[in-house]
Amino acid sequence: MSVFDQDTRIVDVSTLVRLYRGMVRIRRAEERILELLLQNRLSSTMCHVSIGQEAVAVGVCDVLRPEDYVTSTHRGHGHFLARGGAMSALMAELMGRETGACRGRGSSMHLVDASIGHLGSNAIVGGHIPIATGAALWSSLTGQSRVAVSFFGDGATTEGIFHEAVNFAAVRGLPVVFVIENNHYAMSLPWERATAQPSVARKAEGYGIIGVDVDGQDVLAVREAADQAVSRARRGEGPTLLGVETYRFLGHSRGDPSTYRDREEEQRWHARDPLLLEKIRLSAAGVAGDVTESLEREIEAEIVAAMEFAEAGPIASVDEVFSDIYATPLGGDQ
Amino acid sequence: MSVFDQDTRIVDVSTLVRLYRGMVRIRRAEERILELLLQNRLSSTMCHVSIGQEAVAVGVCDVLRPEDYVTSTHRGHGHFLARGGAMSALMAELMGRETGACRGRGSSMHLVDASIGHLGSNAIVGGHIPIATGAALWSSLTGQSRVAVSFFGDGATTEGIFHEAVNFAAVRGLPVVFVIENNHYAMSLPWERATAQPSVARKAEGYGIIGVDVDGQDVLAVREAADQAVSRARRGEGPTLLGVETYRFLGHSRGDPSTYRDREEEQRWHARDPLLLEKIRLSAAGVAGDVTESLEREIEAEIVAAMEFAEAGPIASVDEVFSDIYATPLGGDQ
Amino acid sequence: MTGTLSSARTVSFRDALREALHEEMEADESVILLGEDVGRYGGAYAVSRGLLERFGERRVIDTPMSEALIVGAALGAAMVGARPVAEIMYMDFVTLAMDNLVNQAAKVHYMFGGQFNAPLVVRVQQGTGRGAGSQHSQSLEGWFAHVPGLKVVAPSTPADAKGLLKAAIRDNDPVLFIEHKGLYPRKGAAAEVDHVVPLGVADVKRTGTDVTIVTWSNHVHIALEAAERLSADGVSVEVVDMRCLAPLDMTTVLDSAGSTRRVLVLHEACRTGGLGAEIAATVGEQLFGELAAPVRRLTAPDVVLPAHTELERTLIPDVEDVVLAVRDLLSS
Amino acid sequence: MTGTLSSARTVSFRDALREALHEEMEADESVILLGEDVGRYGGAYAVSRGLLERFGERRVIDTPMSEALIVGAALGAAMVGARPVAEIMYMDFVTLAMDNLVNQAAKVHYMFGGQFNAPLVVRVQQGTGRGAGSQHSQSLEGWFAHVPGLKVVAPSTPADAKGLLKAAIRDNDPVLFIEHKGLYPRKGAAAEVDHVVPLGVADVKRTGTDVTIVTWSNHVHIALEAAERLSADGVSVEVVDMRCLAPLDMTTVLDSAGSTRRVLVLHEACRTGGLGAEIAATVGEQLFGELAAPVRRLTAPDVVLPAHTELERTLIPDVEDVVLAVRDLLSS
Ligand SMILES: Cc1ncc(C[n+]2csc(CCOP(=O)(O)OP(=O)(O)O)c2C)c(N)n1
Ligand SMILES: Cc1ncc(C[n+]2csc(CCOP(=O)(O)OP(=O)(O)O)c2C)c(N)n1
Ligand SMILES: [Mg+2]
Ligand SMILES: [Mg+2]
Repeated sequence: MSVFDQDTRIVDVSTLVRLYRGMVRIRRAEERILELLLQNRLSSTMCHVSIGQEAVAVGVCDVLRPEDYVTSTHRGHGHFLARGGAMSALMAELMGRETGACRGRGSSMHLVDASIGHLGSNAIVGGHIPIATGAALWSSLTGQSRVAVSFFGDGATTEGIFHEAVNFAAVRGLPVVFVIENNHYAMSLPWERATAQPSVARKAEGYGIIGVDVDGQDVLAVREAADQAVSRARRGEGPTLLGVETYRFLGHSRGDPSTYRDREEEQRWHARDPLLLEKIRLSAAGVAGDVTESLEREIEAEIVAAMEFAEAGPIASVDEVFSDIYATPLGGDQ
Repeated sequence: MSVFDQDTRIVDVSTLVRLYRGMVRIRRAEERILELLLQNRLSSTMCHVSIGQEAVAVGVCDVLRPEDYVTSTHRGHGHFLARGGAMSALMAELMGRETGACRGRGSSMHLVDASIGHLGSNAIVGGHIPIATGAALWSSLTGQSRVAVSFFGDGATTEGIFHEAVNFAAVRGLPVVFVIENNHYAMSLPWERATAQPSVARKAEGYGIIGVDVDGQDVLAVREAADQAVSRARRGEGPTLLGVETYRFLGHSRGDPSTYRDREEEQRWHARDPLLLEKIRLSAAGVAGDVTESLEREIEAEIVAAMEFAEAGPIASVDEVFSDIYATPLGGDQ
Repeated sequence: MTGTLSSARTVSFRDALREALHEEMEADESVILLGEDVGRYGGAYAVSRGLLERFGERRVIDTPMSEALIVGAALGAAMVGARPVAEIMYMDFVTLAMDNLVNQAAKVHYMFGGQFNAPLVVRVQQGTGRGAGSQHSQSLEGWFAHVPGLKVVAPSTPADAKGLLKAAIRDNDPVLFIEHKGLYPRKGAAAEVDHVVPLGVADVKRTGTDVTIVTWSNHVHIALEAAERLSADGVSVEVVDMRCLAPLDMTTVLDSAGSTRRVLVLHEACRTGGLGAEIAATVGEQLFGELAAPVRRLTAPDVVLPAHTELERTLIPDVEDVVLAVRDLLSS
Repeated sequence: MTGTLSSARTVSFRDALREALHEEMEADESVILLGEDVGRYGGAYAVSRGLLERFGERRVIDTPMSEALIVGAALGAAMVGARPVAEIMYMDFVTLAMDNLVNQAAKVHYMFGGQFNAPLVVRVQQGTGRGAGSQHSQSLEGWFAHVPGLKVVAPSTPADAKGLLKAAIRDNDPVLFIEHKGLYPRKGAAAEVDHVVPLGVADVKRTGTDVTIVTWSNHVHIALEAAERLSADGVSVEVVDMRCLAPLDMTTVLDSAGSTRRVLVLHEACRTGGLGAEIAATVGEQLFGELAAPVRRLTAPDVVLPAHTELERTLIPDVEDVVLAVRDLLSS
């Protein structure tokens, strides 16, 4: 059975459920992570959650192939999970275990999984954009059809490296999709004080490439736009700037009461919670409540198992703290 | 008497002569500098001439006021002279004299004159763009109507700092004019391999500001576009990207035979030598040959005097080489 | 040193910095702040909290995320009359503004034959303590002490922080002003409005006769604690707080080293190529034959910093490590 | 060292580098070049001339002027299978790619728990000799030796240049490969295709018994000339060419210093915070009480470099300066 969506997008119900499930999985994981943070059970003090923005990670990753690449940000739990990262590797990493995604050395801002083409999240805003671009360059040079996706925030678009990478990708027609996860704030700076050109589509014209402004609370809209962008890239038709409009429901990080935001503005966005919107769509498509309840239960079980896995893992070892500084250690004195 | 130009620009003959004179002055100075270079009489090996591009510096600087600011590039003799820099300070600087613009420490790539708001040319491509932007910021914060002009090449537009500076100027509406002196090559890289969006006007849209593409061989066209941009800035209407299309007639620097360029392309541009075009306009306006001959003589005399001044100046002194590392030396050990 | 310390009043390092900014902004219209989140947010580490409300948007400027532009525009403004104090949120992000700081600000005065000054301050926060990971914890002061034309400051106490920040703002050269993230809440004697600490002068924070510890920033406190512990055993430690890392006040170091004849250089940056090497090399050279023991360096090892509070802690010299190193020096 | 030197054939430093690139590109499809003007122009210093014609646009990539992107994209490509050799035209411009090199490339392997390698080489040219001025002449190798995870190479001869570049390309870590602008035309024995010089191993370029000079890059030749002059007066100088600046082969340095008991560290970078400090500090510490004289450093002073060939020359240690410094060491 397939659903004829109000925006004329045709998807089948299993897709709707899969997308919903993906978003709930991120939401529940991050709710748990926030608890751990408040209980001081994380190994680092740095932690940023993406609650409210789940549709971006899920909508985009849904159209990727296993061989594609992803790079991500300081707010990257969602990208990691949506791309197929293991809940257990995430939890173990956050709790500083040897069994974590980076052996406990990366924590929240440096998630990675080579086996699924996740080239790492990055704590330097914009720092990973050229990495995705370089991966796309190699894909293009070697005649592969692998696509690289770089997720980053509105804040990253004002960093010089954004410009250098987008320009390079444009002039060489590289298979990369730049996903601007525009939650309208870079810490306290509102988007309208970051740029005089709020439209990402218009920004793209400045690079001679295609740009799209998308509703980031509607996971189907994100998925559709991503699908077109990724397909273009895969066909060798070059990069896309995908401007996805969303909102972070919480502060920038722990201890940020978001005093720079308007409560009324927050309310408006909360009303467009991507999980809520998708749930309404599920009901409209006749998906019964027990389906969503059972996926909640599965996810809860996954998280509990992941936490058990994490806690059972050895704390990242002091004895190992010097290993891997070099991939090829040398005869020198260090 | 005034001339009704073919493009409906009305200027008087004295302006036509002044602009022509400004361009001839740069041309003759750089021809002499090339001779000095070949004779190994310059104190540095780094030297880039702007022959073929004179209309840009002259057209833009003609509309500036004494209190305005300018920053410039490695190819900056023309900007220095057009802004009102002394021929003698230029020659003395190139010949490494204490009497030069920078006391002989800057040479060709670091010309400067605080007394005329020339904040310096810069050997880092793009490195001075934020300096002009910062000067414009201070002008704006203090309610002055001083305008800052930053001259830079097509190559600089792909550096991240270009993006950061233009974006900042745009979002704050700063009184700065970004003059992209597009000679179609950054060393060997042609413009069409530097960007997928060749129009500077379109690039400006990406920043939400006004951009203009101008014929850079026509000094009146440059002057007109600059006048509008500078006036907008002075009225508090924000920055402009001025894309000025021009060509360097010689190689990037000494020893560059420009093998990456097409001889036919070179010919086409040589036919549009800005001095030639302006001379034709002068004849059409009835300016007699003896006017141009006499200005050639004056300029020759100015250059000869400047060289005498330079050679009479003391070579930058080794004893002074440690002075001015700090503006405020301290009690420390260095 | 000029000015007075308050005997009654105690402030945090963070508040002392804010006092300095506040007072200098009051005194001089040309002092402005700019950086990411310095205004409405009050600074990532809350140093500039309240200053936007007090001085308005004309003087406290929230910039887009553009580190190179922040430093570059501060320089441009400085060249034409402003005294900007730019904030870069973490030292690690200064990597994005190296051209602006190193090729431009540090060189403007010299390369333009003295025609322009660059009176700007770049405030930056660095160091470990929060398990913030390899891209938010580096101590890179050594790089900047290697750049002629820059001044580099790294205070350890609220009073020095205030007095040095005031001096930095009044100075006509570019100053990189380094704050350690662990220092912000630390309390100490407050300094009054007239307290200005000259740049380029080290401070003996504790006098002693057996061993000299040369250090700066957060590690001054670790050294002082170790000295306290050692004094219980009759070991007398002198602690030299460099405070200013460029120019380096080697006179004070050599005076102290000459009298104790044993020197430990202590810092949080990794060992190889750190500024400790400069100090150790100079002491070793200048006091050749006069020392009772080799100059030792106690530093972080040459390791990428893990985002793991516990692992991180094991890598940074602590009080115990300093005590052991001093004992070792004494036994040689 | 593996491989053979040719006794008959002589090549320039520039040509030796080109041979290394050529041979490695022949041997391994994943080796690519990228940078500004590396293709049609053949490189600003003509190192890659002819390689575009030989290997085509797929493997020799002229990039826009975007230094951060060049290093960042090289890293991205390296993480997924390429072995990129990026060129940054002048060391001074590496300031624009510091995040990419220092926060990213150097940390990828460690911070991601070993999941990714970063087998990229960043070739860069530095130094004085052309009166190129304060923004085109800096020697900044000391910064990079202070960054765990990076390897840094600075060869002095054509054979080392070739052998080390080949090793750097084959290495799985990011390598900053520093070429001195004065070295390109210098001739020396050619190395054959199998000549690979391992990273991390210093080389004694001349043996001697009275004084050890520790140096690298262009100053190796200045040291050798001085040694030759001094030998006429019966002074026997050993010249240690570090070749690799990270990791530092202190074993070779200490062996030499232990036997001569007099050490001069010589480099072109300015003095304070230069890598010479690290070497001097380590020698001073390890050989405390065993040296006949303090470890001396002979370097450029802490000055901004003027764009003036003659002034510049007076600032950089030359053969005469080295001879004087060695005599001074011997007399103490
Ligand atoms: C280069 C750099 N500058 C500053 C920071 C500090 N910082 C971390 S996240 C952030 C805001 C980022 O905004 P955005 O890119 O919109 O992402 P969001 O946090 O909204 O997801 C800032 C200023 C950083 N990590 N890196
Ligand atoms: C940041 C930086 N990268 C590279 C260079 C080397 N370089 C000097 S000029 C130049 C080309 C500049 O092109 P463009 O900006 O178009 O100016 P033009 O030379 O054409 O006037 C290059 C690559 C430099 N000086 N600075
Ligand atoms: Mg944001
Ligand atoms: Mg050009």
